[in-house]
Amino acid sequence: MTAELERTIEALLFLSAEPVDAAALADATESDLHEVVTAVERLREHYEFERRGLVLRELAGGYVLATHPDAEPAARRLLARPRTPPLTPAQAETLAIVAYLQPVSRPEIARIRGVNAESAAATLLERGLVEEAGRSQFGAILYRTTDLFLRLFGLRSIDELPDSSEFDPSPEIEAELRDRLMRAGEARAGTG
Amino acid sequence: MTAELERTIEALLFLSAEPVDAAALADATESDLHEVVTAVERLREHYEFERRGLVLRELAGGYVLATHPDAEPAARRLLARPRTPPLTPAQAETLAIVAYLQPVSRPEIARIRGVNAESAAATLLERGLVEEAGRSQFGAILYRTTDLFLRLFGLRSIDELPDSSEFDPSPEIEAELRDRLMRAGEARAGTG
Amino acid sequence: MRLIDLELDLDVFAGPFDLLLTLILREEVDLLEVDLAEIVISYIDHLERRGELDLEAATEFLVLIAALLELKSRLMLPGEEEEEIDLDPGEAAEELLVRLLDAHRYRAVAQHLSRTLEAESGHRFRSAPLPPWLRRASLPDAIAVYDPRALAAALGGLLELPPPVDVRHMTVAKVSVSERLAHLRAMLRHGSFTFDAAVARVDRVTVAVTLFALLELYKQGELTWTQDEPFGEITIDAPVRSRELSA
Repeated sequence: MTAELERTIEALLFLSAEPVDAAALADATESDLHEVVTAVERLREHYEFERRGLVLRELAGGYVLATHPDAEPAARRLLARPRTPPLTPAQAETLAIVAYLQPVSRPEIARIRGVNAESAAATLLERGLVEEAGRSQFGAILYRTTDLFLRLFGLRSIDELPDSSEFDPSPEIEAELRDRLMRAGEARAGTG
Repeated sequence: MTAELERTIEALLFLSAEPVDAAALADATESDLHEVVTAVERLREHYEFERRGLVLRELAGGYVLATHPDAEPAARRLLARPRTPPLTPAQAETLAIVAYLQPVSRPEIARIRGVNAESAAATLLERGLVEEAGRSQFGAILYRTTDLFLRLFGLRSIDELPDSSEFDPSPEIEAELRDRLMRAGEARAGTG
Repeated sequence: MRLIDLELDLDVFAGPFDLLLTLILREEVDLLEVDLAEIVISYIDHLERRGELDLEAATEFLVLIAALLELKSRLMLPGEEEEEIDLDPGEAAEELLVRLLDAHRYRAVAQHLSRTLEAESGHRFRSAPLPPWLRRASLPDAIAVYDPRALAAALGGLLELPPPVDVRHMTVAKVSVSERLAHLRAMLRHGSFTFDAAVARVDRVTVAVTLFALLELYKQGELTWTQDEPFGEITIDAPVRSRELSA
């Protein structure tokens, strides 16, 4: 027998397309916040310990139900399409720049990538992974990531992204690049 | 511990908005039909005996998950935003035509308005302000207003609608309301 | 392919791309003198000859050439000359290095994000619309929020007849094809004549209708016409046969 609050929350999460936060669940169920948090935790454990087909996840600032990855091959056969098409390298780079520098303008993105970001940015907008966030002081449209981005990348908030310094090029690469720019040429200067 | 097939089916039904039949589930899970039927039955019993927040229903088209009716009040509090935003001019016109001429067919509404009424009619149907009322002799769907319409307009019955002559721009033209609306609509469309 | 393999043969420089970069940074070659488009073309030729695309090197090339373009355009901007803004070689090199490091960093982030998305894509979310009972106001709770007069007003608008279309500004046709047919036949009886003579001192509508009449008579074989050049004079004659007969 499932406790009343737990089953109501299960129903609410089933109906909601978007993640629902604990406060909204407390309002809807007319319960205290801590009761809600306890019930959510029991629901999460129920799915996990009973090995149900669903999992309860905390994403994009709220709770949301999703299918267990074990069901993915069957889901692919039933729904005949991959849920999220992979990103092209250009889209992934553009998204990376937006995720870490947001809000960031298209010219800034282009400057970092060395190429125009029009088409990648348009696709990311269309897929709902980024959205417009006002204008820069020079009038360029600024971009930021969306809640859908957080959901699809399994993040509770943007703070959960790894620190960007983790992706700094290694000192060897940096030294090599510096070398390429200055010393390699210098050694051969005058021969050109 | 939930059996593999049962949890996969749970995940598939969770993802499908429409009922899924046993054959489709068997294809997707690469199982025999009778295994699927057994697993579905166990899933249904699980929801029922454990008093979960979900129920498994068998409809004409197949199996579908839904929420337990007990969760309805909480779901309304969480998700039912007031579905009574101001009516757009197109919606007001369409609703006026249905209210005064009911039952009235969609082609008639389009003729009077001079433009297609698809989208406005669909919104009014979804909001429960109008409903279908059989078919005309030519096979077109007929519409009438609902009890919810009366409630939202503060009317005890349809007879309490304001007399259309109050807003009649040219009362001297004597003809039945339907004929006059048709003629005015055709004149606007340039076909009269 | 490494960028160092890109051999350039430009007006101001011949040698590897890396060397040109260094020379620019050391101000031994004036960036303003370098045709960057030529470098891009050399690069594309180079790629074509190799028949393969090394994405790593291509990205690096794009970042460098974009940075050079920006530096060059900054040098070319009018007005900044007076301020004697010279490209400090050290700073420029630092800027290029920062660009390259950024490009590397965000490519690494991009790979991380792609892997994360791949790992997460096993989880699917429900995307069904709300059931109908949640999409409308519930009957017991419904209160009057709309004014019935809005419906009557909408109906009044629909009852309104559009004003009749005013056609007074349009020229009423004063000429008929049959009248112009008679006119042309009458002129033809007096022998050959020009179209200009047939439409002397008439308005444009009459000119147009006369032309229709002319085409009609031609089709019936009642006349022939000649025009030596476009917009030239049109001469109208009786058909050859009837002229021979009358001759």
